[in-house]
Formats: sequence, C-alpha cells, structure tokens
Amino acid sequence: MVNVYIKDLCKKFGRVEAVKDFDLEVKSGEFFVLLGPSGSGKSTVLNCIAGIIKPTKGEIWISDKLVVSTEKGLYVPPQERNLGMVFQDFALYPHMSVFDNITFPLKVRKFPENEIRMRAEQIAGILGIKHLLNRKPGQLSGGEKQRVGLARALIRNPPLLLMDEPLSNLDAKLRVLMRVELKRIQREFKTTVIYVTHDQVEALSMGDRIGIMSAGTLQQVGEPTEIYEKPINTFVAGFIGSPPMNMFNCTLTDLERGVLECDFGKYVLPKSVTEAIFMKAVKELILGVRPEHVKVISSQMPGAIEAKLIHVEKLGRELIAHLKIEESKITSIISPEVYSSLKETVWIIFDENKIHVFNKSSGQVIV
Amino acid sequence: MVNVYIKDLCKKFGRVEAVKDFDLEVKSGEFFVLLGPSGSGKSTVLNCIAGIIKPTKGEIWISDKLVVSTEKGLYVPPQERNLGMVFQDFALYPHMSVFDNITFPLKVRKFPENEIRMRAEQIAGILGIKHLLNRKPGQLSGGEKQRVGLARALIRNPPLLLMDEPLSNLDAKLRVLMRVELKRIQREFKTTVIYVTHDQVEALSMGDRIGIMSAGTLQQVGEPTEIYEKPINTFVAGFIGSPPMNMFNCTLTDLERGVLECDFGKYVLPKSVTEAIFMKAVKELILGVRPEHVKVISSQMPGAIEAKLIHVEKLGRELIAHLKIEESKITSIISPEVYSSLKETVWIIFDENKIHVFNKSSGQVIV
Amino acid sequence: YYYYTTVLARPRANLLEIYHWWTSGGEKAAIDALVAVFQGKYPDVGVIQSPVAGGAGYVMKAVMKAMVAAGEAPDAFQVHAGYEMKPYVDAGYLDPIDDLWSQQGWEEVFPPVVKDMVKWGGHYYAVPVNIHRANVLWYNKHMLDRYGIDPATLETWDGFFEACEKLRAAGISHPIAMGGIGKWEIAHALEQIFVSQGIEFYQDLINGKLTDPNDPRLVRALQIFHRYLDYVNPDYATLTWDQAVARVIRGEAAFTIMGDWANGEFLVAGKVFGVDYGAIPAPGTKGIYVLVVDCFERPRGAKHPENSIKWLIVVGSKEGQDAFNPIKGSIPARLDADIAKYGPYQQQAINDFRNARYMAPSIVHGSGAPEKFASAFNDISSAFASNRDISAACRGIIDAINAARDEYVKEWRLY
Amino acid sequence: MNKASLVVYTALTILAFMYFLPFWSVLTTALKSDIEVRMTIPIVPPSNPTTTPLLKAFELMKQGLVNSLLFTSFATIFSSLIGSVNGFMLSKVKFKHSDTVFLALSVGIFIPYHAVVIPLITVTSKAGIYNSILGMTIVHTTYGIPICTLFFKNFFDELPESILNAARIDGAGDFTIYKRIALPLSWPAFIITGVFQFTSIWNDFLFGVVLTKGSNQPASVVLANLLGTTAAEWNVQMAGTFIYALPVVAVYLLLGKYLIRGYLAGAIKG
Amino acid sequence: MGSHSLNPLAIILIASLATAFFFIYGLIGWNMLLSFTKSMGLITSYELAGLAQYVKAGSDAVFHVSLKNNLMLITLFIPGSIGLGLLLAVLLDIAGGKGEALYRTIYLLPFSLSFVITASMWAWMYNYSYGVINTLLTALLGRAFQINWLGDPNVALYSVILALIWQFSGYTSLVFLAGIKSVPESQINAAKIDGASTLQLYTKIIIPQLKPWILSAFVVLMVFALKAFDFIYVLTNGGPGVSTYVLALLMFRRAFFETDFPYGAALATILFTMVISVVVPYLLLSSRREEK
Ligand SMILES: Nc1ncnc2c1ncn2[C@@H]1O[C@H](COP(=O)(O)OP(=O)(O)OP(=O)(O)O)[C@@H](O)[C@H]1O
Ligand SMILES: Nc1ncnc2c1ncn2[C@@H]1O[C@H](COP(=O)(O)OP(=O)(O)OP(=O)(O)O)[C@@H](O)[C@H]1O
Ligand SMILES: [Mg+2]
Ligand SMILES: [Mg+2]
Repeated sequence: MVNVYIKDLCKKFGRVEAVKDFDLEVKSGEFFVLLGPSGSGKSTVLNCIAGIIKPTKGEIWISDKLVVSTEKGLYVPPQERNLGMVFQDFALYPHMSVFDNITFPLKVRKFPENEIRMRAEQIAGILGIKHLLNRKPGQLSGGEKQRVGLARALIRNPPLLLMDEPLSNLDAKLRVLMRVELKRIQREFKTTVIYVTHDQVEALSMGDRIGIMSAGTLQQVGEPTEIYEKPINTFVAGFIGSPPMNMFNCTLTDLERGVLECDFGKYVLPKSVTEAIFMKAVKELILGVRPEHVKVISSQMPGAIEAKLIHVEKLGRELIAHLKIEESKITSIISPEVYSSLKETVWIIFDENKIHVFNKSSGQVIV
Repeated sequence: MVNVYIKDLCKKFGRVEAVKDFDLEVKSGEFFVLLGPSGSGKSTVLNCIAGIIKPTKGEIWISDKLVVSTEKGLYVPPQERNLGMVFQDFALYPHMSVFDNITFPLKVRKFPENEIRMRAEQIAGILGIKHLLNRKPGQLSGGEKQRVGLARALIRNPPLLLMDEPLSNLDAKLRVLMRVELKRIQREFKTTVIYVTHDQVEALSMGDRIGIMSAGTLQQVGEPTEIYEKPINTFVAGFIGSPPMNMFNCTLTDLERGVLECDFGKYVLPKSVTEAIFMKAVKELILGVRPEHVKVISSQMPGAIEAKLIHVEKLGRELIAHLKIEESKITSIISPEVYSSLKETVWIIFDENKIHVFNKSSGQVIV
Repeated sequence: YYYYTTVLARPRANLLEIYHWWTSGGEKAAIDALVAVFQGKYPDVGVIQSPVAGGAGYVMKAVMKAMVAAGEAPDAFQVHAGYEMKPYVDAGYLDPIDDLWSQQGWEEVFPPVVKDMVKWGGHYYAVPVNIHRANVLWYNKHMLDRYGIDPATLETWDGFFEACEKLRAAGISHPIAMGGIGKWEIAHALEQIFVSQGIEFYQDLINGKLTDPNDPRLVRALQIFHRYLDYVNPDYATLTWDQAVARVIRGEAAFTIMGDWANGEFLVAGKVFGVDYGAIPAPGTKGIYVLVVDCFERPRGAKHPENSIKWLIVVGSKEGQDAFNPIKGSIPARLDADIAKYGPYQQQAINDFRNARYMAPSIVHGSGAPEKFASAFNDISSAFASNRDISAACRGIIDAINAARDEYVKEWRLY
Repeated sequence: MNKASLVVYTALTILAFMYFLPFWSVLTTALKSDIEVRMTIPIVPPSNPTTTPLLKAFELMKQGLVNSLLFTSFATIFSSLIGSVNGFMLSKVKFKHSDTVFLALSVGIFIPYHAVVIPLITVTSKAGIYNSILGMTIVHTTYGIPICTLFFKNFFDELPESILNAARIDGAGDFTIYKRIALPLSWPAFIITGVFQFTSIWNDFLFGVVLTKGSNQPASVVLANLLGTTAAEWNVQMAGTFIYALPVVAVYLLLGKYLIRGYLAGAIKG
Repeated sequence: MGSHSLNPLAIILIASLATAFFFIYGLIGWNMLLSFTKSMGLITSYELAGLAQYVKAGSDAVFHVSLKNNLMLITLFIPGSIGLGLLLAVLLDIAGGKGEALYRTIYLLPFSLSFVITASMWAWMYNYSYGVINTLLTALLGRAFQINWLGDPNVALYSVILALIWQFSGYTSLVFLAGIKSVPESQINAAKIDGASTLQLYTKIIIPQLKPWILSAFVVLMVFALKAFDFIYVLTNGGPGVSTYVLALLMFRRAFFETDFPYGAALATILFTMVISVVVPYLLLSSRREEK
C-alpha cells in the first residue's frame, strides 16, 4: 500500500490543455475515484501517474519516490513504477492464452517457472477464472476478460492499482456484479486504487473518496455522501445524481423575506437559507432541488406549486415523474403508490431542508 | 401507424438456432421493447422484420401486408417495407454531411429538391440538430449522431420504426436524456416502435409493453409493471430489477404450515402462498424477494432473521446493503437514515405480500 | 481521345514494318541510314520500326518467335544468319527468295560461307546486311608500348600469355578484361579459342562431329581457356561486355576479346585507332574470319509482301550496305564495298575479309550450331569460368552435341 | 535525443543510404557525358554535369511515355473500378457459390505471364486490338481484375454491415448503395489498388514488347531500347530510367501518407 | 439472388468475370493442352504426346536445379523479405513522427523501380573488385573476406535472393507498419506497465499479432517470386553455369530460345501448380477466418 501525491500537474496536447493545476493526495489503501464527463482529463491524469504520458508540468510522488518531476527533469518509465493497471478495452494480448496473459508481467521479469505457476493458480482462484486458463481472449465473455485483465494487473501484487473505466465495456447486469467484486478484491489485496470513470453510480458505490473533474481541473474532492449532499458548484450538483438535480434560474426580489422570482414563479426560501444568502449579497441565483426531494401530491396544499404531469418512467420499484410548471421542466421520484393516485394536474412541494442555492455567475454554492 | 404480426418465426445460422417459435403481435402505435441478454436473438427478430435477414421459417405481417412467408416463398426486400430503422452504431454515412445523411432516404426515392429541403428543416428542428446540418458525422458527439440517425429514420415519416440498442453507445448521462426524448418523439410522430435493448432500465422506462427474450424464445410479454411485479419464471425475475431479485433454493418441509427449509434457514410462508403451493404439489421451490422488499432493522424482532452486513454501496439517494445469512448472500435497498442506525449484525424481514415462489425444476412461477 | 481512337483503327496504308535490335547510338543511326536509303527509293512507303533491344538480341528472338507463332509476322525482321533461322524455316514461316537472289545478282557478290549461312535445303531465305567479326583481340596501345610488347607477338597463345605475364609482373594483375553477366561474353571468348584450334576442329564442332570428350583438340582449347581465365578480372561475372571494354579504354586492362562492335566504344570514348588502341585477330586465328552475320528475310504472311521485297533489295544493295555499315561499325557482307567510306579499323577489317583464308560462322551469335547447343554452350562456358573443371566442360560439350543431335541438319564446309 | 533513439536513427539512416543508392547512381550516371561514364564508376558524382543525356532520353521516350501514361492510367482506373464492383458484390451482396467464384478468380493473380504470351497475341490479334493502346488497356485491365477484386473484397469485408443495412432500409437498392455509399467510402482501397496497379502496369515490359510495335511501344520498351545491343549508352539509359521512374515515384510521394491509412482501413489485411 | 439480373453491378460482375476467366482459365487451359503435345519447333501441331514433356522435365538436369532454386527462393526470399520488412517497420515505428514518413518513402523507392534497373544496380554493388559490398568487407575484415557474389556458383543464388529481399522489404515494411499501428494503444501501455522492455514489447506483443498482415504480404511476395524472372535474367542470366536458374527462366529459355513451346508449357504448368498449391490453402484459410 502506498499513497500518491500529485503536485501542480499540467498536461497540454498541442494547444489543448487536457489537465491543469491539478493537486491531489490519494491516501494509502484508499479506493479513490476520479469522476468526470468525457474529455475532462481523467485518463490523462491516470496516464501521468502510470508514466504512459509525460506531464507538461508538475510532480508525482508514489509513496516516498518521486516518479516524475518536470522541474528536476526526472522521469521514471512505467516499467519501473511498480504498479498495475486495468484498461477500459481490457487490453488483453489476443495471441496469448489467459495463462500467458496473466503471467506476462512475471515472465518479463524472469520469475522462476514454478513461482509463476503458483502465483497464477492463486490469482486465478481468487478471481474465479481457473477454468479459463487455457483459452484465448477471443473466447471469453466481457466479464471474463475483465477478470483476466484484473488478474494480470494484480499478479505482481502491486501496491498501487490504476483502473481506467474498467467496467464501461460490460453490460449493465455484469457491471453491477463487478462493482462489488472489485471492492472485495481491493479489500483483499489491500491495494491503493485510483479508479477513473464517467459513471456516477460506479463512483458513488465504490469510491472511498471521489474527485470530480471538469475541463481539466479538479472541482471537488470528498466522500460520496458529501459530494452528493453538498456539491460545491453547479457542475458537481448537475453531474452527480440521476435523474439530475432540478435547477432553476432565480432572482432574489425580496431579500428580507427570501422571496425568489424563478422561472416557474415565486418561491419563498426558508429562513436559514435566506440568512446565508444575505451574507453573500448576491441577487442572481440558481435554485437546486434533487428529484427525490420534490414531493408530488394529488391535491392542493399551502405552499405547494401547481404542475402538469407530462410523462412517467416506470423503473420497477420507483417511478420518475416528468412535470412541467409553466415552461420549466422538473423531475421527481415517486413511488408506484403515489403514482396511482395522480391525475394530470398535480402539486409539488420542495423539501426545504434539502434545497441548494448557487451563485449564478460563479456557479459556486451558497447554501 | 401499423401493427406488426409475427407468426412462428425461426432463424438458424448454420447450427445455431438464433430465434425459435417466435409469435408476437405489436399493436398499432405501441412502443414495444424487446429485452434480453446478449445473444438472445433480439437483433435477429428485428432484422427479420426489417427484411435484412430472411427467416428460416415463419411469417411476418406489417399491417395487412405479408412481407415475408417462407411457406409461400414470399420475401419483400427492405426497400419496399416502408419502415425506418435506427442502429446501435448509428450507421451514419461517414462521407456525407448531416443534411445528406438525413435526406438520403428521400433522395433515393427521387423526391423533389424543395420538398427534401423542407422536410429536412422540419425534422432537424424537431430533433434540435439544425445547427449541425453541414457537419460530417465525424464531427459529432455520440448524442448528436444518435439524433441524426433518428432524423434519417423519421424523415419519411415511416409508420413503423425499428431501433436496435440505439442508446447503448451513449454515455450514462445522455442515455437518461435520450430516453425521454425518444418517447416524446414517438408520441409526436405517432409511430409504432419496436425497440431492442439489453438494458432493463430503458425497457421499463420506455416500453408500453415489453417482450423478454432468452436463448431465442420469448419468455414473457407484458406491461412494465406487470413484468416487474409478476415475472412468470425465474429468468424474467432475475433479469428484471437492479439489484436483481434475491433467490433462494428451498424445500417445503411442512406443507400444512408452509414451512420452508431454505439455504439460510427456516422460513414460514404466508397463508395465501401456502395454499397456492398446495395446489401444485411441488416440494422443491425457489423463494424470491426483491431487494426493496427486504427490510433491514437494527434490532431483533419476532420473525426477523439475523444477518451480517458485509458491504454497503452508497448510490446517493439510496444504498444497497449486501448482507449474509449463513452462506447465503442477500441484497437490500435501504435509506441513508436506516443505514446510519445499523451495526454489523442486523435483522431482516421479507415483505410477505411481495414474495415470489417458483417451481425449482421448471423455473415457472407458482405465486 | 482522338489519339486513342486513331491507334485503334489499324493502318491499312502502304507500310513497311520491320523488327530489329539496333536501338542505341551508332547502331540506331545505321539502321536509320538504311531506312533513309529505302525511303529515298520508295518515298510513298511509310516505315514502322519496332526495335527490341537487350541481351545481344535475345529478347527480340523471344519476341519474334512468340509473334510468328501467333501469326503476327512483320514484313521483315532481323535475324542472325545460320541456325537462328532454322525454326522459322522449319515451320514454313519464311518464303524462299531464290528468284530475288538471281535477279539481283547477289550470287556473285557474297562469299560462299556467307551464302551458305542463309541457305536452307538449297534455297535462299534471307539477305545478309553486314558482317561483324567475332575473333578480335583489342588492346590498349599505350600499355603495350609502355611495357614493350609488340602486337605481332600476340598472334599465338604462347606469345599472348607471355605478354600477360609481363604485364602482370609490371603490376597489372589482370591484363585481360572480360564480361560475363549475360554469360555469352564468356562463351564468346571460348569460341575464339576453339577457332584457334584449327578450322578442321571448328568445322567438326559445328557440324556436330565431335564425339570424344577426350579429343585432344578439345582438351587443349579448354586448357588454353583455363590459363586465359587466370589473367581475367575476377569480377567478370558482374560486368557487361562494354564495361569490360571500358577497362581497356581506361587502361586497367590491356586486352579484351570481343566482336568488332567494340570498336564503337573506343570511338565514343574519343580514342583513335592505331594511336590509342589496336585490334588484331584473336591469338591463333589469323587468316580466319569468324562471322557474325545479320540478315533480313521475308516472313510468310507479311502484311505488305511487295514492300518486304523492296526492303530486301535495298538491304542487299551496295548502296544500302555502304550506307549502313560505315555507321554501324561492321563491314558489308558484299565483297564489292566502297572501302573509302569506312573508318580505319573497318578498312583493315574489309581487307582481312577479302583476304581471309577461312570464314567460320559464330556459334555464340546464333549462326554456327543449333540453338539448343548454343544455349548449352553459354551455360558450359559460364560454369567453366567459375569451376575450371576441364573434363566436366569437355563432357558437357559432347553431351550438348548429342542432345541436339537431331538438329544438325546443315553440313558446313569451311575449307 | 536520447541514446536509444540515436541508435534507431543511425540504423535508419544507414539503411536509407542502402535503399537510396540505386536511385543516386541512376541520377549521377544520367548527368555524365559518354566519356565520363566510361571513365568513372557509377556512384561518383559527375565532375562536369550535363543535361544532354536527359534531353536526349526525353526526346526518344516522349511517345512511349505518352503511350504508357494513357494505358496505365486507363487500365488502373478500369481495373480498380471493376475490382471495386466485384469486391462489393462478392463481399456484401453475396450469392450462391460467391466464395468459390472469388477463389477461382484469385487464382488468376498467380498466372505466369510468360506462359500466356502466345495465345494472348492470337486473341488480341483476332479481336482487332493487337498493337493498340486500347488493346494494352484491355489486357492490363483484365489481368488486374483478380488482384483488384482481392483488395476490394478485403476492404469491404471490414466495412460495417449496419451502414449497408441502413441504406437498404432507407430505400436504396444494391446499385444505389454501391454508388452512393460503397464507392465514396472505399477511397482508401482505391489508393492502395491504384498505386499497386499503376506501379505494376507502368513497369510491365512483357506485354508491351509483344503486343505493340513501332510508335505504340510503351515507355518500358523504349527505355530498354536506349541501351543498345552492340552499343551501350549508359548515361542515356540512366537518364531514361530517371524519367521513367518519375511518375511512379511521384505517385508514391503524393499518396504515400494515404497508403498507410489505406492499409489500416483493411484493403490488404488477409 | 435471382433478382439481380437487371442490376448494373451484376452485369459488370458477370461480364468482367467472364472476360477474366477467359483470359485466365482459357489461356491456362491452352497452355496446359500445349504441354501435352509433341515438340515441333515453332509449329503448334496439337499432336498429342501424353506426358512426354513432363517426362522430359524429369531427365532435364537444369530442371532439377531450377526446381531446387525455386524452393530456395520461396523458403529464403519470402521469410527474408518479411524479416527485414519487420525490422524496418519496427525501426520506423520507434522513430515515429516526421522521420518515419521520410524514411518510409526512401525504403519504398526500390519497389517502385523496375527489375531491370535494380538488377543492373546490384550487379555493380556485387562487383568483386570495385563493388560497394566487397569494398566494405575489405575495409572491415581484410581482403581474405571478399566474396565472389555472382561469380561463385555456391554463393550466386544467395546473392540474388539478398538483392530481391532488398527490393521488397520496403513494401513489406509499409504493410507491417500499418499492422503495427493497428495494435491498440492500450495493449502497448499495458505491456509497458507489465514491465516489458521495448524489445519485449515488439517481440512478445506486437509482432505475434501481425499474422494476418504477414499472410497478405506473403501473397504479394509469392506473386513477385514468380516475376523475379526479369531480375534474375538481368543479374545473372542463370549463371554461373546453371546455378541460379529458376523455373520461369528455364521455361523462357526452353520455349523461346530453343523453340520448344510444348516443353515450356509443361514447365509453366509445373510452376503454376506449385504456386497454386501454396496459395490456394492460404486463400481458403483466410476466407474461412472471415466467416468466424
Ligand atoms: N494524445 C492526445 N493528443 C491530443 N489530444 C488529446 C490526447 N489525449 C487526450 N487529448 C485531449 O485531452 C482532453 C482530455 O482527454 P482525456 O482522455 O484525459 O479525457 P477523459 O476524461 O479520459 O475522457 P473519456 O471519458 O472520454 O475517456 C480531451 O480534450 C482530449 O481530446
Ligand atoms: N450472421 C450470423 N451468423 C451466425 N450466427 C449469428 C449471426 N447473427 C447472429 N448470430 C447468432 O445468433 C444468436 C442471436 O444473435 P442476435 O444478434 O440476434 O442476438 P442479440 O440478442 O441481438 O444480442 P446482442 O444484445 O449482443 O446484440 C447469437 O448466438 C449469435 O451468435
Ligand atoms: Mg479516458
Ligand atoms: Mg443485437
């Protein structure tokens, strides 16, 4: 187990700044997830750690060892960084059997024959791929390939494991299974893991901590619940959560009483929130409410806003209601029971304790 | 709007029976989803309807028109079936601009110049791709490509639209958006849609009805809630729902009192269920409970079973608890509030009204 | 497009189509001069030349056979007199032109061996246009002068090898230049050694009369060649004949045995005959003229048979030959050439020709022996040059004669 | 530059020297006078460069170059086009025994041309295309069909089926699909096939020498003729060689970077 | 599908196949027929002589040499071109960037030149006394190490093969370079992380995956192994002696110089059969692989 320390990392491809001003410390034994949309620079960071890419600027330490420093002109090639990596497309060597794939890292290091065999048996046992050892990658299913890729990364028992969207080529069913599996293995091997994905469910379910990236910069680092419940800006708020948080442009018209003029009409903020805004003295705001904090009821109530139910997605145990207030769209999660009581016209109530308010111009959170 | 009627469809590829004994009627204006794991024959059925594949046996009617019949030696080529199709890999013509892609179906039919232009403008407007008309497919993002593929399929206003996993190449975020979008468009165009996917969330959220396939045969056809709540066999039960239904092998030891000897210990069935089983006179059973019907509590209660909490996935608004009773694994969906009250040892209760019982040997549902 | 369609429509006009392998430098100028004579006489006939060069005419031989076999004969084509004509005659592709010969009075102006070379079964089938001499020893005069070698001593092999020794002692390690990349360059040298073993021996050889691999004349010839090769540049296998001649021109070697077309190389390099270089008959062949004879004939099925006859008349005429040969570097096949039109080497050659005691048709250049033997002879010579195995070479030659046994249909009378 | 890439570049440069040598000596010899050719070895640069051989060779080869350019371009275009149609049909349309037909056609790639020369003269002569640019075009086109078909079939095999299915559903028949979809998409295969065909037809000697005569002879034959039988003008020959090689080298220089892309697109992968 | 009868594509396909099959099988058939007839010089008699021509080949010593040389050519030239091509491709791939394009073009130059030219170049390179190679050998190792490249019958065939390898390696390197570039980046990264050195990366990961590319190069090399006729004709004309004869050269000589067309036809048939028996299995194999 090692920790990883990244200081002031920058990487430019031509004129594209893939990563900039990136600082991060991943703790020893931690399962750290880098989450962000496509093109946000996640892979670039990971590849810099692995040594596949040389950064334009910055330093990376793995444990006490400085592996790259542009200032000192230091660069340790991937071969010497002692880490394992799992790739999105599995990157198995198609011409080798599973056994040869798994043991490749040992063979190039000229491990003795019997140790190679022993370790392969062991890792194949842990990952449940013993019966596949003689097959070629072309004869494996996606999940099996993934396990083989993992076995290859783990066979040297590397203290640091990097994974770049290892599950995104698997089907939905398998993804769910592998999520749990990966966590189990990480715990078993006690490895520090840095895991890249653009799938928030993976990030939330596996990450001890999550770092959210956008356009080359790190937006927020924190534990899953922290990130879900206290997003520090509109980007994080909109990115995490499915369906995404409902957001509305608002203007604070009555500062005293906390009255907002929103896209959909008036909304009165709770006291605590009003105070916080008061301190910041901003007028143009964004109001955010997660769908599960929008309650839909079938009859009018004080403080409830009238809305039209335009479409319902039935996802088995829960439903996503798509509603419209004037021209604003809003989603809510409702139970089948609630749904059965609804007509076209409904009323909604926001859970006051769970609303988010952002500064419209900077996107930073206020409350 | 047309209906589609498929009778006794079979398709063999060499010795592989991709589809067998397939009967289905898709109603006019319906959004019908064919759902099944990879290799279950969904695409084969769809391609038979489109005319891309000639079946080995069977008949297909589109509205009143028989388009293929192996008995009568009839085969109408795809060009003449008047339908639209959207492909998983988008299948855009890479050398043509978006405009040319969209209007290709009209051009090969020699529509007049001005009508082509008019229709293109209109459909591009509806799908929000007007600004892309001059680009090449290589310059589009996944979602944009998907929209272009859809526009191309829709420009002739075909009464029947076939879609083969149209969303599976999009990222998670976009998939959620496009789901709603596709439904909206279907409603707007009043088209009959047959939609193939292996993603149950898509199927549940979009399908008016769903047909579930496995190994070339149709397992169950029904509305989403029906399929979710009343799966007719263990395959459907296990396939629909995420995390999947918990299933346990059981033996009925006391028929009178409905006592089951399960993997995890004893379980007493509710009265109503016992009676139904009694009628069938089966002893080897499978007991199924969906994770959301497994209630986890922090302290002992009569009827509650003791379990160990081994792992929790935090997915934002809800959590998946992975538990163990003896050697049996079981999952449950819990709220963050409940989670915070839990220790390692917990107790679980099944919702009696929501349990499923299957015949172990046939896999068919009993209750 | 215009071009495309015009070449599509085959010309039916009044044409003469000829094939030959004279494509470059002086040889091209020579055939052009001959054509000019023709066109001076028959200005209304258009002449199409289709030259095919390469490999001492080997490429064109193959092309001609393919064309003739496929029934696409031109109006006339170049061929070496002698056995090279045989396949065409055998297959009935050539028309006899006895009438033309008597009509033009050619019987009187060509020497007997030359006439014999274009005669098959008592009929004339071709008209010789020129004579090249094969048995010529070329030397760098400055070198001989410097090392005090008198060309007169080179008339015998002993004298020649003595001179070689002398040069070698003076630091010229390989005084003889030879090519060999096409193999025939080697066979050419060996052929002249065979000739040097006496006209009787050579006649037996080309009549297929040799049967004994231990024939002392045969063995002796190969012994001489063995010794000869000791003085030859070791890189012969990578050189063309002209590159070998260039060695002599540059003074890297003193001698080369090559046909008298080599003269052109000296001239192009600006060398003067008798001053910079000289030529004498190959050792032991004084008084013998080894003939390389080019001729034209009339193919059966020629598209313009009258023009074909007209062409042959010009080819055989004194005017034609005196226009062609001074440029070509060869001498006329006729004995009545106008000697004043020729350069110094050629004048000497014409004199030699007129005074030759014997004339002998070359094997290597397609005349003397069946093609099958000639082809094997190239291989044997080339093999000998690298393995120096005298008995193998002798056996090879006898075997090759036996293998071609059926094809010796001509009885040469050289003395 | 680090040590490893220094080694690599050194190796590449030495090898490049070996590969460039023939071209270099062609060029130096082409610029020498008759005398200098006889007095120096081929790699030594000319002491007194002259363009006479180049001009002379060009003058002699003009007609041949025009001939070659004509039938080479046409045969390249025709054989590629036909190959693309055949490749498309055999790969994407398919019919009974199409694999057998393809196999039978592929055998044609390996015909020893010398063995068919005589009947070829007979056939072209009977067909009235003997000794014509048209005849050369037809013969080269025909013998190019097998390899072109192979290239295109391999290319189309890599083209996703879904695009063709999409076009079918959009209402296009086979011909429209070919014209509007397959043809424009197959440019990488056209580059590969085109370059390959251009090179081999341009360099062909055998058909040129037996099927044409006089002013219809192609550049390859005229070039061979620059080197006489009993007279050797190496400088003119090498000047001719230089001129003769230019179109092919130009093709490689212009299309070189697309060649790799073409190969990557699957035109030759078995 | 019967409905294609009016399709212009089908017309082109059928017409071009008809023409090609006529030119291919018609002429092969003609040639084969000829090989069963009696030798009559330039006259094609069509007088059947059974297997006489093939029996003649059995007793023709040069045929045996040629056959052996042809096999040598196939077993050395093809792997040699593939090997050198691989080396060049790997070097080019390592170099990458701008250098790659320039060097690639240079390496292709010999392939774009005709055989006649490259052969005369090699004659000069191989020159015993003045050639570049021997000059280098002398400089490096001394006079004793000079080799008589074309003059020694034991060496000449190898010299020819070496020169041919040189001519084709540029082409094969282009093919292999494309192959190398088609190996996914992620595999290369994976191998680096697994600890593979650059050498191991190529020998263990990349090159083993070039099989289909090697096979396709193989076909082209096979085709040219046939056409190598011109090259050998110019470079050695089969010499010294008959040590570098190949079937194509022998066929040419027997048919055209010695005017024995039926025998030439028989030799051509043997040659053709040899090539087909190597190549058809390959074609079958590759079409089978596609079906998978
Ligand atoms: N080799 C490269 N050359 C040029 N630009 C590159 C290169 N690699 C990445 N980029 C650019 O850098 C940016 C970040 O890329 P990166 O691959 O790190 O994104 P990512 O977050 O991993 O995205 P994804 O989820 O799609 O994998 C993108 O804009 C990408 O286009
Ligand atoms: N052209 C073909 N040749 C041979 N077998 C085929 C062919 N197409 C499909 N199959 C086989 O038929 C079966 C059903 O394939 P199909 O493509 O219909 O599955 P699917 O349900 O669409 O799967 P996926 O979700 O992976 O697209 C599979 O076993 C597949 O291997
Ligand atoms: Mg990435
Ligand atoms: Mg499918």
